[in-house]
Amino acid sequence: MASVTVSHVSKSFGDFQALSDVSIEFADGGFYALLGPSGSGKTTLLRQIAGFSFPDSGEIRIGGEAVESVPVEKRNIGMMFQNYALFPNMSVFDNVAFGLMVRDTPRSEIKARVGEALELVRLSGYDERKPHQLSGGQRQRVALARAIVFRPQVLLLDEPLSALDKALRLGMQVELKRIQREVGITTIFVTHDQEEALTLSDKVGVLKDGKLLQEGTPRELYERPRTAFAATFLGDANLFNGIADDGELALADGTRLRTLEPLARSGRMTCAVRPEKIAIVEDSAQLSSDSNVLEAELEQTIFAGNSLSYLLRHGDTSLRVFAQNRAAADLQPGQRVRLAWCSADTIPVEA
Amino acid sequence: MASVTVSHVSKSFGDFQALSDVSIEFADGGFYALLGPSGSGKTTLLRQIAGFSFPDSGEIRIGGEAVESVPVEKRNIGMMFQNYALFPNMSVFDNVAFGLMVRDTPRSEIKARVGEALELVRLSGYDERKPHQLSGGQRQRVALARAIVFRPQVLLLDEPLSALDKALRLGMQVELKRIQREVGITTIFVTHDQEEALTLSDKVGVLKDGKLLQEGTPRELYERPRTAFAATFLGDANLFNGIADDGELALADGTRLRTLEPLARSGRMTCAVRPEKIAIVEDSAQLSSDSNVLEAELEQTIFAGNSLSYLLRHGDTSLRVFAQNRAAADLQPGQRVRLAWCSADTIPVEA
Amino acid sequence: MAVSDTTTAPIRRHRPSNARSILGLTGPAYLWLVITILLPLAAMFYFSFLSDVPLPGRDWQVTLSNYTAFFQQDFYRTLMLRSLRLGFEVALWCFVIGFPCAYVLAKTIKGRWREALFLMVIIPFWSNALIRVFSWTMVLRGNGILERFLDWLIPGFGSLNLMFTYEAVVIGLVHSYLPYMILTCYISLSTIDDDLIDAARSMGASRLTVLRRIILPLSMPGIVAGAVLIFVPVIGSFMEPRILGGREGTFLGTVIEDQFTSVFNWPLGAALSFILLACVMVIFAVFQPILRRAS
Amino acid sequence: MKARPVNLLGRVYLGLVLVFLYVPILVMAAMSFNSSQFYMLPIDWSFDWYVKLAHNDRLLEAARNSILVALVTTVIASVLGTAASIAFFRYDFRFKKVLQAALFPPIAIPWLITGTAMLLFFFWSGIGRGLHAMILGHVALALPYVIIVVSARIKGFDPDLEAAARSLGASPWQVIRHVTLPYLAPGFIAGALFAFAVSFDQFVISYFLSVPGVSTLPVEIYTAIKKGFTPEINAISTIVIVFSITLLVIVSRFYRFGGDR
Amino acid sequence: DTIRVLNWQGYGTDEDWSLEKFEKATGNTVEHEYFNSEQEMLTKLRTNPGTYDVVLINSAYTRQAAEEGLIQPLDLADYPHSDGLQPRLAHNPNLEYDGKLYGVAWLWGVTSFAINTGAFDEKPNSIMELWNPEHAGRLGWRDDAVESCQFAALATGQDINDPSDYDVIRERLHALKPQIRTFWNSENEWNQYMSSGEFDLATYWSGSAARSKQNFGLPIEFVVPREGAIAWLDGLSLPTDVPHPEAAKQFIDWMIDPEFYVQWDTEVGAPISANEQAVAQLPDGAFNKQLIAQLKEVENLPFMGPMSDETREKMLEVWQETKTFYQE
Ligand SMILES: Nc1ncnc2c1ncn2[C@@H]1O[C@H](COP(=O)(O)OP(=O)(O)OP(=O)(O)O)[C@@H](O)[C@H]1O
Ligand SMILES: Nc1ncnc2c1ncn2[C@@H]1O[C@H](COP(=O)(O)OP(=O)(O)OP(=O)(O)O)[C@@H](O)[C@H]1O
Ligand SMILES: [Mg+2]
Ligand SMILES: [Mg+2]
Repeated sequence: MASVTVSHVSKSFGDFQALSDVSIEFADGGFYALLGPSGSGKTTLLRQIAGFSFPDSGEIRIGGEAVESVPVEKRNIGMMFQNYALFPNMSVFDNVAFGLMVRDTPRSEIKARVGEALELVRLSGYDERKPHQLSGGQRQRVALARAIVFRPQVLLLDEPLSALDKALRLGMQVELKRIQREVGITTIFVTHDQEEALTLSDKVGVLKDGKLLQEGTPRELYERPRTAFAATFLGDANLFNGIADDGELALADGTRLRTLEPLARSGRMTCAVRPEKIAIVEDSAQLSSDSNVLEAELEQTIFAGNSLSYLLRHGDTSLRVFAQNRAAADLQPGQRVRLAWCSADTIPVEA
Repeated sequence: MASVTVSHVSKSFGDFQALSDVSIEFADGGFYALLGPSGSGKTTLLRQIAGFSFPDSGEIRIGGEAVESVPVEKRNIGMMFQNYALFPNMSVFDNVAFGLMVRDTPRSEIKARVGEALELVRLSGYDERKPHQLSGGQRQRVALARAIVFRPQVLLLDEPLSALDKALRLGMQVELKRIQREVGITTIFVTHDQEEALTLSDKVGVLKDGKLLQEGTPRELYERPRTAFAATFLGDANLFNGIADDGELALADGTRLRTLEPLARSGRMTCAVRPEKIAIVEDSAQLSSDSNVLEAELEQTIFAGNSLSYLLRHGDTSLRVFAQNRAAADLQPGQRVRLAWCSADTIPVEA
Repeated sequence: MAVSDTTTAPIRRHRPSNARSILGLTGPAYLWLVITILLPLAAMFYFSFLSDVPLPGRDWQVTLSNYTAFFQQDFYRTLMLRSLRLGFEVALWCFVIGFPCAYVLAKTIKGRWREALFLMVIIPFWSNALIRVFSWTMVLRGNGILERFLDWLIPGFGSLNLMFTYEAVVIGLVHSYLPYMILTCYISLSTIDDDLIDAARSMGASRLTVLRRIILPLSMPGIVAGAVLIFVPVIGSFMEPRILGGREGTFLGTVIEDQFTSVFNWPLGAALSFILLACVMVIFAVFQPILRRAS
Repeated sequence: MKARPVNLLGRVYLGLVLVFLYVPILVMAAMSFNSSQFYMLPIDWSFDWYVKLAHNDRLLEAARNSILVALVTTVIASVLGTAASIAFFRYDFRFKKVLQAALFPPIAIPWLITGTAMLLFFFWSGIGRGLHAMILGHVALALPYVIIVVSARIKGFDPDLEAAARSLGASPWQVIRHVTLPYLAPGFIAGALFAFAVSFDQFVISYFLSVPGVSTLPVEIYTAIKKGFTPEINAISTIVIVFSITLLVIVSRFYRFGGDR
Repeated sequence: DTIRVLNWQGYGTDEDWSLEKFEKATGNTVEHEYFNSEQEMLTKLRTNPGTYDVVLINSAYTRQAAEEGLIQPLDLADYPHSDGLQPRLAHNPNLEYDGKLYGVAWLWGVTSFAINTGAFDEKPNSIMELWNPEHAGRLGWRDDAVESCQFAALATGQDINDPSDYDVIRERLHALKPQIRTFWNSENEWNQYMSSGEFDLATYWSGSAARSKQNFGLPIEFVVPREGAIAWLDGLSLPTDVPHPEAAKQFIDWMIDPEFYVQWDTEVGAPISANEQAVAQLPDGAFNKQLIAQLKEVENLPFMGPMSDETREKMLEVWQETKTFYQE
């Protein structure tokens, strides 16, 4: 297997800077999730790694070798395209078998391994279909099977599961993880599904406007986002703007919020609080001493299956609070409630 | 605007039955989510409604008129394709403007409305790009803008937001809902995002293998799934198989589970319990009298951002329990815990 | 790319009918073809069963002798095979030379240059065929332009003796028909999504495999179109063979021409033409399943 | 993007093929400046043939007719042929194979025979001869070319694009104009160029169908070679080619049809 | 009136200076339509009745055209210059059908061969020179079935219009295989090939030889072999529905006018006029005068005559078979 090193890579399309000075180290055998808003350069980065196009500046190394010196087909990379790029003239079987066929795998082994791969993506029995006879999700699974069947050294997955229903997606996630563990494939995948990114990956990187904003383990990123953008992009966050004063954050209305560690800087500051960290408390007795407390008015309750979202307002800040759909309080819009959360959950971020 | 009535529609591709005897009533101005596993016939159904292909049997009416008698272009339907189907030769602006242009809208109005639509999908400034110069998510948004800009009577959206990051998706959801409310467009949309389906729609239908399994309001479907499939497909569910005895469900190990209403039938039965309904209790004092209680062994804890998932085992049943990532108990794999939930949350389902 | 099933569905009841659209779209073209070509040719076909042209003052009766003549005279068959071989060789050379050219045009040249080159390829076509052939005689003949050029390049090169040979005919015809292949291949190649090529390469396919498994099958419609537009006219051609082939330039096309121009034997000429046509159709009928599978 | 050696090789190859294609054209042009009527080498440079040409009304008129007929043919044949190919692509119908097979005779039967047959038929049916008859004949000859070429292009078309356009409210005509045709552009253009070439270079049919005094360039050339062939013909061909190149290069500056990217 | 003439291109009737003179004299203008083969000429006559005023017909085809009713009988009295016509030609049986005259004899000449003077020390005088292995690969041959068979017939002493032994003819033609460099089809090609040195000798027409030599200065000599040559006679005829009979007659008369002929032959080069007076007025040393002198010496000067379709088809078959044999 092979580690992938991206160093100081920039890439423009005409005037448009799609990647600027991105450096990431993808560890050998690691599972790396690339996150970022639409248009942030994720696909562009994958394409540079695969070697379909070349960075304007910077360098990419796979297993220590500079990619430019190795033609695409010698790199042993499995890439799954965002738009699948299935071969329209070939059956599902032939599409999946392609990577094996070009490696001169014996016929019988191809058969066995393609069968396995199709079973893995739950498409046994679809061997003879042509891509245009498949549904969107089925195509996506063929593309996935095609990319993994030949056990590449590096696997690049561009939103591999976006067209699948939850059940299938969970199944595929487990399989992907299993393969990656068993074979130790260095896997880089792009996803918009937060949960997927957080549960699957060893490491997560957040791209924005072609720049790498932050990287770290899922937990690090989630619990300690460095910027307001990272906080809101990965998971949800309530942002409180105020002025650091005496180690605490003073809001406009005078409420003071304590943070895990007293704020070092002074001046304008932003703190983020995850909506699921906030509780709606009825009696103050429950509050521990290091809680932040805030009064707010309920505007709307949104039902979201396993959880409820409360939209609230405190002054001119909109707030969002999650409550697990178990014994959630039955609140009416307009009602004033009291919110409380641990000071440790109040994270200072860059605006 | 127009209600859409699908009655007894069947459609085969060769031997393959993609839709069988599907009947759905889409209310005028309603927001209807179509759910179903990959390959269940969702796209096929949308295509029949749009009139791109015709059912083998059954009938589709839009606003009371049989669709077959009206050519596609006269139906005033906005359809967003799963693969976008953007016109490759046209700029983003022209793609979006197309529906207006063919309606002979004055140039200045086109400009204004396309500008609005592009702003809505956050693509202002991309007017002159060609589709191949866009990222996947940007293309999807162009397709969305194109489908809504001319305010059709009926809007058919095939996974309209699947390629977008969460923040954008939420934004689009709000906009979609707003437009649908303001203009009263009958909207039918396919999604794999549960939360999206549950939060946005007035009504949800679940398709499986070309058959309509259940429909109802999101809450109905979530809280009272009729089948084990519906329960696990929409949201997560722990399934308990047992024998109905004296109104209660007797599991293999003798544990008896009470349900909201005593079970009427006897014989083998399945009950579903949502993972978020189950609490891990430390002292039995907290338990109310109508709780079901079960002992289980923790196997794994999975971090998923705003919640934690506990995977547990009770006999040979795997169980899953969610806990909001707030003050979740810190448990070790192997530890035996006690699970408890309301008898009202124990839903009898068809296997 | 999905489901174009509109038409394959069994027609069970009243549907917005396709028949009108089909008629509207194909009608004008085929009406035109029927009136100006197919009917006249049908008359010719009828003549091919007559013993003489049915004109006042001539005796004629219905006969098969024009067709049997083809099978009685050995030389017709020899010439037919020779013509088929010529058609095949010219089409093959056009493919070998033209396909890479189309590929370069479609896949590596970008922007305005591509349009300009696309047009440059076809313009030679607009010069008169006869003049083109005469120009070739200038180039190929002994001590002609080609020999002089080679002699300048490699002093003491000597003589090629290309003129009035089968090869000269092939060169002239390849030149005349090459643009067909380049353009038809180009238009097919330009529909291939570059991602498919990237995808194949990322899976480890060498350039050759990509060519064989992805590019060739996907550009098959263009290759076939080009082959049809070359093979078919070449086997009936007479001008290039006559002028460039000299003594070697006798083919079925020239023989048919003779029947019309030097003897007034339309029936035999027509019969030979229709045998040629039948041959073409049989060849394509035989090849069609193979081509279908390839693409 | 960095220049790859393979690309460079491709360009060189393309250049060589263009040289091959243009060799006879260049020879033709060179001979139009050669005062020797029999293409004698070495070239004795002169403008004689151009001067002669300027006085040769017959040839100039023929050139005009040729261009006229070719243009009309191109327009009609490309429109009708494209329509037919769209039908072949969109629909499956019983006679499709027959209709497709019907394209073979016009290409496979030597033009001489087709021409004779046309002459007889037009005479018999009262269509007669003249430019109108030539146009009738040329369009019919060009149609198979257009249909075959456009069909080759249309094979890669995603029918969902048409569906999308229709769902957006485009009438069948608007669908064709805004969606199908732009996609077909390279095929359509190639078809049109073929149609033009077929007509512009068509001598047999024109020859049979021309009336005295109204002939076309190929007819003039064809008859001329029997006796008084002169490099005036090279001269006018050279003018036509140079003119076309200029025109088309200008067109390609302003209009893109070579594909989507 | 404007009359329409159907003829080969560049074959006398369409000389600009002549048409000017004719217009000045009679007020009639002339338009041309050309054909490339006799068959085509007949087809055009058949399919365009009432279009043409004057048509040139090789006397070998005159009878067929008359038979089909394409042309009308004519009276030499309408043509003042016809009194100069050589009687043998004016009343050549090939121009007559059913006892009536259908064509005004205009030009005649012979088909034989010409040599490149650079390749010969002395001018040959036998037709067998065509088969001389010294000229292997240096012979130009017209790709014409009838003419080819007629050469072979001449060489083997048979009737050129109805040979009796095709096997002998075939054998002769097959024997040409090593000789032939290429086929030629038009005078223009002939000139090109000859001038670029492709041929040592090539079959040719006398009138064209005159032009090639005089006008274009090619180093050639026309050979009339002692075995004989193929003579041919072209006549001018009036189509059945001639639209402008008077003008047409005036034009035909102008064509046999010595004034026209002399200028044509000297300035351009022409075959031999059927009008003896016209030939007599040619300057001494003129190609055609010399030719006539030579022709007097040959044993045999058969004219190409009408041929049955069977004969023509047989000749074509033999020729095509021969050409196929050349390919092997
Ligand atoms: N042209 C076709 N020929 C044969 N089968 C087809 C064709 N088109 C679709 N199908 C099959 O019909 C079924 C339903 O397809 P459809 O596209 O409606 O699925 P879907 O519900 O939209 O799935 P997804 O969520 O994956 O897009 C699938 O199993 C698919 O394989
Ligand atoms: N060929 C191109 N020409 C110009 N701009 C381009 C081109 N390809 C991509 N871009 C731009 O580069 C940016 C990054 O594109 P990229 O496809 O990498 O985004 P992405 O992160 O994959 O987004 P998504 O999640 O929507 O797929 C986008 O803003 C896109 O518009
Ligand atoms: Mg992307
Ligand atoms: Mg779908």
